[in-house]
Amino acid sequence: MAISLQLALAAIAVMLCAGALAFAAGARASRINDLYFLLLGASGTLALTAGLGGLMASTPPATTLPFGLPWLPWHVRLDALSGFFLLLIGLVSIAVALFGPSYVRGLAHGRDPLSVLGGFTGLFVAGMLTVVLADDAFLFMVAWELMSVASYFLVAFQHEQAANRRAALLYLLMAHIGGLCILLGFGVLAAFGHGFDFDSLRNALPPTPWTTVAFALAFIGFGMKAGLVPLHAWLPEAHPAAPSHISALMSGVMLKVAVYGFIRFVFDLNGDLHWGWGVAVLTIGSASALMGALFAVVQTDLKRLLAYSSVENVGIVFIGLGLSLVFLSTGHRLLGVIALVAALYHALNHALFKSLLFLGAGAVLHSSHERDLEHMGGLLRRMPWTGLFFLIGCLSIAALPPFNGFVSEWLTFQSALQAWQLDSGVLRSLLPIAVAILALTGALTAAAFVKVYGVAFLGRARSRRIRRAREVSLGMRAAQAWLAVLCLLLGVLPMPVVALIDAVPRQLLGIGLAQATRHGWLWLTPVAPATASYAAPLILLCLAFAWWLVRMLLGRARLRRPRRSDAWDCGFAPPDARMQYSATAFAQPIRRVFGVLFRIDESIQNDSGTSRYRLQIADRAWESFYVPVARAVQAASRRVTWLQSGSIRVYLGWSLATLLILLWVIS
Amino acid sequence: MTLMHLSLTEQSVFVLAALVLLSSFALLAQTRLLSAVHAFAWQGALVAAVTALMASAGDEPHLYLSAALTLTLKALLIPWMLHRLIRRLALERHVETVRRPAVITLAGAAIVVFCYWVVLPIARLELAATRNILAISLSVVLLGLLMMVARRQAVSQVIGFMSMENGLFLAAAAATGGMPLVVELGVAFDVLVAAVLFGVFFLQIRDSIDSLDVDRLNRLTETDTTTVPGTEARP
Amino acid sequence: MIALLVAVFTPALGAALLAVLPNLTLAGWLNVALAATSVGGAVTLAVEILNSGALTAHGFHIDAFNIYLVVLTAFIGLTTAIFSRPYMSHVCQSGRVSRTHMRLYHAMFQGFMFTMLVALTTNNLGVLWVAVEGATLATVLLVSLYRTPEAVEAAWKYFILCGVGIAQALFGTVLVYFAAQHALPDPSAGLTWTTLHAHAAQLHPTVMSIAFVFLLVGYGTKVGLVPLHNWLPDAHSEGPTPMSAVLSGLLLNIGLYAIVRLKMLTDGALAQGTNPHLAGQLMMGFGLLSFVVAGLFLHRQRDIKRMFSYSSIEHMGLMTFAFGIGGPLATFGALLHMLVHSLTKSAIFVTVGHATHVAGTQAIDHIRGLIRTQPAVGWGLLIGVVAISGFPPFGVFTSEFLLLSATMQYWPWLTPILLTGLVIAFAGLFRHLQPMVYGAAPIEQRAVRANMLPVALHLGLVLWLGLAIPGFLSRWLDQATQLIAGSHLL
Amino acid sequence: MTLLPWLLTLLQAALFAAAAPLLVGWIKKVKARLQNRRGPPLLQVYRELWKLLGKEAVMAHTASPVFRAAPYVVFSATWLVAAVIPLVASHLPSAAMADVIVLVGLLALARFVLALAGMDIGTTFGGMGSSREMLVSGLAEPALLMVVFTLTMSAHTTNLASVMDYIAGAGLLLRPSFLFALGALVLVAVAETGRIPIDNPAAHLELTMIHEAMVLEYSGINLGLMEWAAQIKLMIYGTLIANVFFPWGIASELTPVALLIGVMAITIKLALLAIALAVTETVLAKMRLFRAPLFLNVAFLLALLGLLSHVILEVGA
Repeated sequence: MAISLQLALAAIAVMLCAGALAFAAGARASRINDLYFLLLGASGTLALTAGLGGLMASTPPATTLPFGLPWLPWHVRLDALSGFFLLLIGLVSIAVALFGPSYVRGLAHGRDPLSVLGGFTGLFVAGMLTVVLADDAFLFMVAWELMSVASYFLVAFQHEQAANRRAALLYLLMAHIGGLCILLGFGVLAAFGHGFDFDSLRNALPPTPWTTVAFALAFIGFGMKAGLVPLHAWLPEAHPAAPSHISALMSGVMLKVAVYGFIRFVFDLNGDLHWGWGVAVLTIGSASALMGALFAVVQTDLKRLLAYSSVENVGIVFIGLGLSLVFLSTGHRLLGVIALVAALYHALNHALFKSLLFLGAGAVLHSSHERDLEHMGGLLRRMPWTGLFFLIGCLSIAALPPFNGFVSEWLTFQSALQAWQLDSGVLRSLLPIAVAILALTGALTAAAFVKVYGVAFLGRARSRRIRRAREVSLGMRAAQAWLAVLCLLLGVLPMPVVALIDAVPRQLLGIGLAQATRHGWLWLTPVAPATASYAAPLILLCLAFAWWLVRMLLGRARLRRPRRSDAWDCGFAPPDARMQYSATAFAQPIRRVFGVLFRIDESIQNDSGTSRYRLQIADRAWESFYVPVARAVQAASRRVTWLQSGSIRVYLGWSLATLLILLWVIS
Repeated sequence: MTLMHLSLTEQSVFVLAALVLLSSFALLAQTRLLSAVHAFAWQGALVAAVTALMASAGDEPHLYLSAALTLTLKALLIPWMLHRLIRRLALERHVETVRRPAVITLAGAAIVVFCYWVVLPIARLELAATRNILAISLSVVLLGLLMMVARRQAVSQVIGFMSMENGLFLAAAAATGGMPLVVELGVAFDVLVAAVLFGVFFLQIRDSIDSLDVDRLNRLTETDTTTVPGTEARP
Repeated sequence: MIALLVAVFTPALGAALLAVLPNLTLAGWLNVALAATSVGGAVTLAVEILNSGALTAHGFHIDAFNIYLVVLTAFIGLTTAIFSRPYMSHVCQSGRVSRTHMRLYHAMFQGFMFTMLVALTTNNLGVLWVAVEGATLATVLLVSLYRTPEAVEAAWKYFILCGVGIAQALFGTVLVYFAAQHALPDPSAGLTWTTLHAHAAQLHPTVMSIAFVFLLVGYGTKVGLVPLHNWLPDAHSEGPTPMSAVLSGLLLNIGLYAIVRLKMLTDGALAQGTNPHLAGQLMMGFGLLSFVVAGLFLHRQRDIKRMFSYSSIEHMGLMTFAFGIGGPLATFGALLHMLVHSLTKSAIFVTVGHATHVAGTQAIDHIRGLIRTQPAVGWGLLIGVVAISGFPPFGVFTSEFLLLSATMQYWPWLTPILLTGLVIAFAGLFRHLQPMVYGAAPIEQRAVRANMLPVALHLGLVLWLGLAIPGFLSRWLDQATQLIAGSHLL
Repeated sequence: MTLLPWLLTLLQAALFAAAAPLLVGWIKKVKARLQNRRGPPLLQVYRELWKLLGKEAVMAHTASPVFRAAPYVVFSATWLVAAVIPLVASHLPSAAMADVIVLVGLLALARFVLALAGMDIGTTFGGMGSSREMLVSGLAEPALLMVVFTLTMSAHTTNLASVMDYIAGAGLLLRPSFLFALGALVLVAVAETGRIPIDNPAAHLELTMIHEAMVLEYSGINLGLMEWAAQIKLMIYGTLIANVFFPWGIASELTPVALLIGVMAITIKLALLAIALAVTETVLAKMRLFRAPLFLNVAFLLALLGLLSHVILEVGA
């Protein structure tokens, strides 16, 4: 067993210990708060180191643990794919460990014991780490469901609000359904293999229709967890309900674990790939990206908006995976690798900037107890550091150069632009449409985050709570700084990152992305230099140069401080904070243009002279997917009650009838 | 194999079995509780007689014991207990209205035919004497069940239940030549305890609903009010 | 052998003793002590069996299959007795039962344990029947212990329906005996299970299939298979909670145990026939129906104990289905599921007992915010339901995993139904559970003195089984699997 | 030897920035002529710019660092795009720095910061402008990407210089796909640069403004930079249309003669384009805001048709 695997197991053990410690501390959990987050940080560092080790190692270390079924001990293995996701979990865990101590202290005055929060956080992180390391279906499922259940308790942590309870229930239900689908998917493979360890599943090679069945089950299962449309509706309910550092872990990391599961299942275990799967993934991915972005634009609750944006970003990751499937299955292995690398890169990026944004939202929540954008404004002056880091998060998520979000989207575009190499005309015209949707998504995301940043951090404070907001503690700022710096680094220096990720396709598919790194650390050339290239460091340098040049040349203006004055008031009364453009107003044009896709309930109430405008935007996924199922179950359960009518004579009649029917059946 | 090839004992077993079946129908049709108890006692006696005949035919001494047990329990003790209970509960004059008696009788007949059909493959085994006794006893069991379905009176239900047990005893005695002794004793003990408990329950039921009409025992049901999905009732 | 006698007859002795013992405090403790003795005997017996193989003597037959149920039964008897002592004294103080009835309760508790243990250990199908009927008789008065109209009604239904069911089982037993008489060299041994099993192939297939129908309907009533289940929710909800715990945790198992034993015979008899898997298919049909219907029923519950009794039906359906599938994997899974379900469900009923005392009602709508009022009870209930819903790392997940993979292997097209059923049941349980444990608590709810030791013990065991099945247990279950399914899994 | 191309790049970037106001001035002049006015002198734009760059800036009290940094970011990013686009010569070293998607990204960066700046002061108009700008650009971006796709399908590259090489090398081919793509790109360019019928650069009624509403609070050097950046952006789109679809004349070698031809070619092409723009702006009126999506839908449809006609008609060609 290599040292990297030992480190990874140690990370899990540390997290379990931390959880146990929190449970054991009970009512005194707030006293061990710092120690707890120290352990989380240690676990994150261990995972990070182990992940790097996994990415570097040439042969993946594996071992078994003395748990599980008698004939199926827990297998663990640390290959490049696991390593990559360990790295991702580690990076975010460290940030959360920095962020947590002061943030959780703010929750200590609530009625909900911190021991519960700490204990289940420990189980949650340990579950995620274990999922990534698992090398047999049984351990995978155990860890997977552990992750779901532990996060359920975290979502339900502040359970006095009915909305949180509802979100938690929905979340657990969806997680359960998804988990069962995955289990079934493994079952299909196992039925053709000789066991549940991944090696047997890999060698199972079921006949064609069955691989598609397995794929479909895995897609539904993992897609549900990842929050793909149309099964996403639980996600924007559940993620914001948890405390913010948990939201960061859920949106930033847990969704990636679902992506991991999908890659592991489809690319690694499920034998030959089929181009139809790629089209399915591409379609669903595009739909998720678009719907996520659209719904993000119209939200006014900051954390909900971020959650919808997670749907969008997971959609982008799946677009990448879909492209990869299409290319791999049609024999364009190199292009498939580019798309896969793009998807992985985006997964990592999303983990970083979404955690950053959730932590930023947490910081705002911590210092002002406000989640509603309509009450915010002018936070940048009150929380300059948080404002700066949040801006970096916004720029990254809006996929703007030279930040990290852009690199992964660029890579996705690059692989899609090679669609001309495909033989099938249908695919050739389908891929560009998917990518056009990706472009639309990018623009909508930009709109959403202009709105968020503009309404929350710029302008003037719209409420007293916000006016009283103050910058948060050093630890919370450090957590955001850590992620913000990573966002920038990953955007400016994509080459080393791609070189690192490259280990994943090399181990998984046997082919790397050598040409992308051939032209030095400065140039990113996924296909060939003549086709496309991107020199992020140069771009940053040139931007800085241009800035410097402008200031130098126009130096005479530079020396003068700008004169301050009131804002222009159109010749009327001076503008006050309530006259600012609100978040709802900002989204109105987009809401109107894409009105078909929302369920908008708009009304003006006139009572006693004052008019009140009411706007409700509902997700159509509810009425078309969730409600009918709930109704059907309800109707069925009403149907069966005639079995329990209360009359003993009827019951005896059942007995008699059953007997007669059975006798008739066997005769 | 026709009747002529059978011994006289076996022939009389058939006759008695047929009478048991008849008594089952009598029970089904009887609306007065006391008369039903009497019919039930006769049925018990007939079963005991069958058992005794089998004992004599098969030379199995422990069947005599079984016959004696049946006679004591089914023909004497339990009818006596029921009789006493009926008096205590003042139900001597109770006449139960059974809806659609003709339908029930027809259903009973159909059940007999069905039982015959079910047991046919077994009867083809040509295992002396036993052949259609099994069908008869099965019919008695199911007719007892049918009686429980048809009757609303708790006491009638109990009689139906006991008549099912008669069918079982008949099957055990006629078809298999008696169960092992320990089982017989155990079964008898259970039946006795059950009879006692029934008595206890009649009193409890009357105390709680002032009647012995089982249709009024309908508080525990799932059918009425509904819960609305997704609502959490009160805080 | 001594251990066997200790294990089985201690409760019989106890029943007699407790019936006449006037001191209730002492009776409560004696109840615990007797149950502990029985557990001691059972464990010793288990060690003996593990070391020296099956034991057949004096009308008893102990093999790997029933010894594990014996230990389980005795163990749950013990933990329930521990729970029942303070619980029933609370009930007694609140004036819901009289002192005489308390004596009856204690005596019948032990009497029930006795019948259970006899049913498990006997080698004679007739005695098995007598014991199962005895179990009904022992518990029927306990169901009506509170003497409310509902309780009396529930008890009457329980009595009549189980009585009718069990009568059908007796007819089936008679048929088996009938078949045996024409197949066995010694007809008088026609109800001895070991002999029957050895000569199963000679039994007449038609007779055995008819017999099996009667036995399935008969014992199936006890198991609570839909549509024969109607007594079960009534009896569980109206009886005292310790009774619900043992009914759900044990009585249902015994019914299933009997069915499985008889399936083994029927399979042997039908092996050469046109449809050798008839028995299994019937069980699968019943199991699946029960599973799905019970899951739907869960959505409409208003009474907390009733809800969990439907959950029991659901799980019994699952086990019946799994035993019906046959094969080593499914059988192993079903045996494991029996174990973990009993442990979890009795733990849940214990918690529910406390919860009803906390809230002063069994109505789901009126139990709110348990975690606030009494965190131990609230969390106990929540964790218990998480466990019973099949979430890892609890053992129910392990067994359901095995069952699902077995279904996948043999009947792949049934798995969607199974999954739908699981999800429906889970949703039904949780939608009612969550408001009860979470949220703000009504002011009139007060914490009660609760003994959570049995709950912790059971859930701890279930957790352990979920993480790793200890070697001796897996060997043990494997032997039982070999016995039932005909081949080893390991 | 490697220094010379870089020097040329710098020179071209400077030329781009310097020529942008001239293009705007030319459009204004042509427009005025079309409206039977004499119009301002051609160099008037430079004078205004010079005046603004020298004036003292006034800022609202509520302005944040974002507001102060925005003009520089917007200008730098736009100028960087200009530096990468082949204007006179196609094979400059800067071309490898960023392909066309990066250029779109840089323009998006400029727009993002601009929109933030619009919201910074907390007035109603700034937010309104930002909101509309994000809508219009959101709808324009997919169409633009589809155009890029159509080109890439044929040229197999996203590197602008390579695309131009390909098109120039293929000779005069009538490709339906390019025809549609050209149409789409023109529509996108109109929308993105805030020209009639989407936005009116000369508008001074706040309720109808998009771009002007966002920069309403700017003054002095800041406003100057913003205006200049907008002018460069207009020229960027012009150059794109001119050089990508009609690459003839662009210098493919770095010889003085070729470069001279290149300068003349681009001047003529841009002048012609500007006339075309002026004509349309004179003929058309500004649309209501909610007609803009319709307009951009047409762009998207054209781009899509371009792509499909490539797949259907030109495969193997």
